[in-house]
Amino acid sequence: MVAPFGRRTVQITRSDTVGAYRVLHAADPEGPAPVAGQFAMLQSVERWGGGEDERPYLPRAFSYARFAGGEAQFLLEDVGPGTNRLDELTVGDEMWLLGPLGVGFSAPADGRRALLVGGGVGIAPLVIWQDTLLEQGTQALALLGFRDRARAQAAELLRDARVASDDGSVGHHGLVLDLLQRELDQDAHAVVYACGPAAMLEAVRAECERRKLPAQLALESGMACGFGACFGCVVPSRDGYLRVCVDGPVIDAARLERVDQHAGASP
Amino acid sequence: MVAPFGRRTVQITRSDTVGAYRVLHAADPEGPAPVAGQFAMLQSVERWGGGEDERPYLPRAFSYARFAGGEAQFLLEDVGPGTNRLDELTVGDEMWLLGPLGVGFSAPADGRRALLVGGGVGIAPLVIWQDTLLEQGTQALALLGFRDRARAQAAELLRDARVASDDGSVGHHGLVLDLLQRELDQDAHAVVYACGPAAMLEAVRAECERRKLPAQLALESGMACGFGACFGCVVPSRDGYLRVCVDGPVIDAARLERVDQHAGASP
Amino acid sequence: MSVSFCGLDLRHRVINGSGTFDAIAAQRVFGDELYERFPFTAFVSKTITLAPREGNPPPRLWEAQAGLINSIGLPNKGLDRYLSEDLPQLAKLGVPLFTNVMGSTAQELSRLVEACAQFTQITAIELNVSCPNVKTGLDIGADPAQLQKLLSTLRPLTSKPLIVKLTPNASDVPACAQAAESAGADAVSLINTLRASALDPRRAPRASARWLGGGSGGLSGAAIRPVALAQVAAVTERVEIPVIGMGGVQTSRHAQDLIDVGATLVAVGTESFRDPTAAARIALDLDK
Amino acid sequence: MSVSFCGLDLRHRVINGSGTFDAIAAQRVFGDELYERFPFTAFVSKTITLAPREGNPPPRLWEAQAGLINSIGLPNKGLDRYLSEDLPQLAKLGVPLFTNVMGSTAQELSRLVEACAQFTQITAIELNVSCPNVKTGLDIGADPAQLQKLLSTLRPLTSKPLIVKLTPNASDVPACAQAAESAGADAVSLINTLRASALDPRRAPRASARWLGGGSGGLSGAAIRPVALAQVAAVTERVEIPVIGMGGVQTSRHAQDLIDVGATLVAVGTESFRDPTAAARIALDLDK
Ligand SMILES: Cc1cc2nc3c(=O)[nH]c(=O)nc-3n(C[C@H](O)[C@H](O)[C@H](O)COP(=O)(O)OP(=O)(O)OC[C@H]3O[C@@H](n4cnc5c(N)ncnc54)[C@H](O)[C@@H]3O)c2cc1C
Ligand SMILES: Cc1cc2nc3c(=O)[nH]c(=O)nc-3n(C[C@H](O)[C@H](O)[C@H](O)COP(=O)(O)OP(=O)(O)OC[C@H]3O[C@@H](n4cnc5c(N)ncnc54)[C@H](O)[C@@H]3O)c2cc1C
Ligand SMILES: Cc1cc2nc3c(=O)[nH]c(=O)nc-3n(C[C@H](O)[C@H](O)[C@H](O)COP(=O)(O)O)c2cc1C
Ligand SMILES: Cc1cc2nc3c(=O)[nH]c(=O)nc-3n(C[C@H](O)[C@H](O)[C@H](O)COP(=O)(O)O)c2cc1C
Ligand code: FES
Ligand code: FES
Repeated sequence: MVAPFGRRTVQITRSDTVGAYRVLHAADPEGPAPVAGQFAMLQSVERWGGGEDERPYLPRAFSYARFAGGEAQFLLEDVGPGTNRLDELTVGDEMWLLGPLGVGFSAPADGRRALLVGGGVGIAPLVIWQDTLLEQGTQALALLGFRDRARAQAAELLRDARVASDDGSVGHHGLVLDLLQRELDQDAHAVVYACGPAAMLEAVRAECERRKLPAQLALESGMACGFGACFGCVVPSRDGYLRVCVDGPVIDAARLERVDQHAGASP
Repeated sequence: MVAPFGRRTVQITRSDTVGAYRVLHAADPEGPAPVAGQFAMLQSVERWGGGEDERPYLPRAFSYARFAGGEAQFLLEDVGPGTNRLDELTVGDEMWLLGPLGVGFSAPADGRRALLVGGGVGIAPLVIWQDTLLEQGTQALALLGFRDRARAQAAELLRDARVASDDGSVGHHGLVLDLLQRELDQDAHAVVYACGPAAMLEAVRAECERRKLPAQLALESGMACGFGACFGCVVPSRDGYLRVCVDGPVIDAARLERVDQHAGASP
Repeated sequence: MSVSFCGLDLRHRVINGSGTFDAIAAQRVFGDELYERFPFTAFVSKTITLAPREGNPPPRLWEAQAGLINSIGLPNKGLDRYLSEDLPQLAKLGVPLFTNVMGSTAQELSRLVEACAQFTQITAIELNVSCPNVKTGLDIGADPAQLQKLLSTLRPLTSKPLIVKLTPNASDVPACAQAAESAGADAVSLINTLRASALDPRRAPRASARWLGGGSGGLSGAAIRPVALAQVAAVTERVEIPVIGMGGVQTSRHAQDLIDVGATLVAVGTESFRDPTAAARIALDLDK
Repeated sequence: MSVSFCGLDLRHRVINGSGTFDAIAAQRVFGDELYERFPFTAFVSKTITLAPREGNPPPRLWEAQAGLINSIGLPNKGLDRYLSEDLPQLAKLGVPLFTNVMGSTAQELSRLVEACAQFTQITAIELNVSCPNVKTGLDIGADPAQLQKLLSTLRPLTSKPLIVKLTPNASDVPACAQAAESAGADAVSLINTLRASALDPRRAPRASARWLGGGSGGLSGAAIRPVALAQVAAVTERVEIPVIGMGGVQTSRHAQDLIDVGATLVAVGTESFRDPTAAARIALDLDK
């Protein structure tokens, strides 16, 4: 999906707390609908900066978690000055949005089912991806891992998700990788889609490599521009550095030797 | 009056619109009462910076306009990012305050009456000075000049003020200097206290020099620190540069050859 | 209001800073709207080197207070693939192309200049001399005498305008500009990024792990604007050739400041990351 | 946690940057509470010159994005009155005193150092070499060879610790630090302000009236912090003598960054303007 050239002003229409996260709704009537896995660069129109250390200065990248009726939804976790500022926006406040950007997910071929593996706030692109797949009549089972109960509440954004938690407070006590292995042991005819912390992505990548299964990983990386201008967001791949913003964020796992420690969501 | 060492947190208890200006009240129970003419360095605790150009970065100087019952009052005009931010503070918001700082006014000697000449937001220190003088039983006639009616509304902060306005919308159509001359023509046994734009201060200085009358001018100057640390706030005087923050802001007119163009309030 | 620069007639005064806009990637992202609303009056390429370069390992970015530190490391396809793959695409932009080149020896630079001289699509050549000299570790452009010698070698190799992008990490930037002028440079551009560092925020206590994959980086954006204004003003006082001013330009006011101290063109870098059409906004506001 | 610096035992690591705290004026403003809660573990004087200096005409200040440009111009009473009037008062602070001196020739500096050497109240001498050389216009400290020569002249004149405050406006700051070390400096301090300018916001359109009375000024504060970290890190890699790091320090995190790259002491400058007790806050937080 091609993006309009230039950031546009969008207005917050809703802001919901979902456990430890926030779901921000923004009216974007002119915005082209994104492909699942694409992202937008966001910044508030007012007071972007001025917190401790005067940051944020640059816009921040967020996956589309949903897009319907000219309204975009973003799932975010307050981890620093940028997400903190977006977190406090209320209805009527304005953001600048540049997007949709990057390469999204592509659907499973040859009747395979989709396994959606998410960790933490990295579940965001899986929400819209599950919507899309189910609409297309493709099976799309979500396996989600969280640190704790407050974060795990976001599992409600997906349908019939199986949950693992680090502290055992919800679902499986352990890693989401355990859930994935269990699933694959039963039926390996699947494509894996994953988004989450770097360590999780690397575990998923290694598991799929071992089982010779196709996997698409939605990576993250510190970004300055989001449209290929700065060459700042690179991750190493088998064919050299890739720009996550234009060559990704969704990258075929086969292109990576391993997932770079800087290439995942905050855990 | 000596200031406590260190900026302290004060809470906004009231914020009133007075014509084109704002009167900000802040609870400062520990703050020593200022001498009229002293000032404080103010900055909001939250979001000091982050506007266009990320300014303000440094605190800003404001004259005490009143101080009573552990509550300080400041009169301010929104002329830039710092005053803009203070202008939007509401009840319960917090400021950092350093003060009271600088040298204030001293009372007329030998039974002279006081003529308080103010221009624009420069009337601020004259408010508390008139209070003080009247309490002491000294006559203190206020002659105030403003650009327009909206600004002239602030004359209500003083008792029985005579007003001049640039646009003729209130009071005398012309300069406050005309009012001063008229007063001095009738009774020249006075001390003049003035605060306002540089051009007004210079006219007052020249007039008093011509008439050999004592005058005390409350100067302004761009300040970084307010306590003598940066040497940034200097104005030329007959004995070299003076630091407005520690040698002033109130300076005996006789010490100045002329009022520097940078040494007054915004007109 | 058209502007004359090195014999070119430009529609306005705003170009991009080298390495801060990839027109080819942007066309993939924004489609043909990029051409229709191309924000720059001339397009400056990323720095091109003889051999391809991978660039520095990540992380490459660090957000500073009102600024950005980058340690990109000049990744590029190398001269040959730039000329064969990129140049034909860049020619479609419909604005003059300035090709920015860097070499660590006079020989390398000579080959780069000679090659660029052959291509009519290239309007001007910008020399990035903010490259460390292998022997001294200093930027090759930091010593006026060396710079003059280098330029004397390169000048005869092309009749295209030669723009020297000065390094700001020098004791005497105006002297470097004068050296470039005296050896035949047609213009100078400044400022490049200021040497800067950051530490890993998640490092162990009392450890000093550098954050940037390249060890250190360069500071750009709002934070460096007052330094840029001072260096541009100092340079325009000392040279007659046109000056391209840049460093932290975010609004037409900032651009006007550079113009008022004598810059002919203004380049926008980091601000394009915050607002991809910033240069167009600035050019429009400048005309008002 | 006490810290050893040039043979001194200091209570913590935070001092002031020269010219950013006037302890005598502060005592008038804050009374004896200043002594009771003195925030710095050693006090550095403003730069003192042989003859009194008025400083630059106003305006002297300009607020930049996350920074301050000053064009103060080193006003001071001159050596004699500093020694006779100020020193006795500064001695009451109860912390070691570092006297910062500047001269534009070796002779001037020699006289300053010799004079300071006589006073037991002065613990150490800091040389401000960010002063333009009358001949070249460059800072006298920007050329390693010149700096080494200068230090060789000054070193024999005193047994007190000599701290060289390096200029950041140099092509090769680490080489300057090494030159100072090799000629017997006991420590180096950095960074001083970066050369910067601003224009009068109320100037006529298309005019270039400089805002600062001194023509141009120096940038300090948050904006320069990443540059300071890079320069301090580069210098500590190349010298063995202790380093005083400064530039944009506002929190203990910023101070810790400088310490982690090798600084022994940290100086706070501009942040004291925003918060006069900032240094105490930072020292306390560092200990946590
Ligand atoms: C394609 C993509 C999609 C994304 N989708 C989402 C999403 O849907 N939801 C979501 O919540 N997040 C998402 N992210 C992550 C999000 O962009 C980051 O969490 C956000 O940028 C953090 O900004 P911040 O200012 O809040 O935190 P920052 O302060 O920027 O901190 C974030 C991380 O950067 C490091 N850091 C700290 N200081 C600095 C500094 N000065 N400079 C650089 N790095 C620093 C920290 O260690 C921390 O790990 C996505 C990222 C990408 C690239
Ligand atoms: C002792 C004293 C007492 C004062 N009392 C009062 C008072 O009671 N009430 C009141 O309203 N004001 C008072 N002032 C003035 C007040 O401090 C200034 O209006 C305030 O600092 C303006 O800050 P700002 O950020 O709103 O505006 P700024 O943007 O700082 O603009 C203020 C002025 O500075 C110039 N300027 C613009 N940009 C810059 C820049 N980047 N750097 C530096 N200067 C710039 C402008 O031309 C403008 O004239 C007093 C000042 C002093 C020194
Ligand atoms: C991410 C990034 C990459 C850059 N790459 C180059 C480059 O390849 N060649 C070059 O000469 N300058 C390069 N620069 C410097 C810019 O062209 C410009 O001189 C500098 O960023 C200052 O302008 P700004 O503050 O507007 O960004 C780069 C700057 C950034 C931020
Ligand atoms: C207003 C002001 C005055 C200064 N005066 C001096 C001085 O007299 N001598 C000196 O060596 N450095 C002087 N400096 C530089 C500081 O000591 C310090 O090196 C610089 O400001 C960087 O630190 P900071 O960012 O914490 O302010 C001055 C800085 C400022 C802001
Ligand atoms: S974020 Fe700038 S190139 Fe990817
Ligand atoms: S404001 Fe700093 S000395 Fe007066």
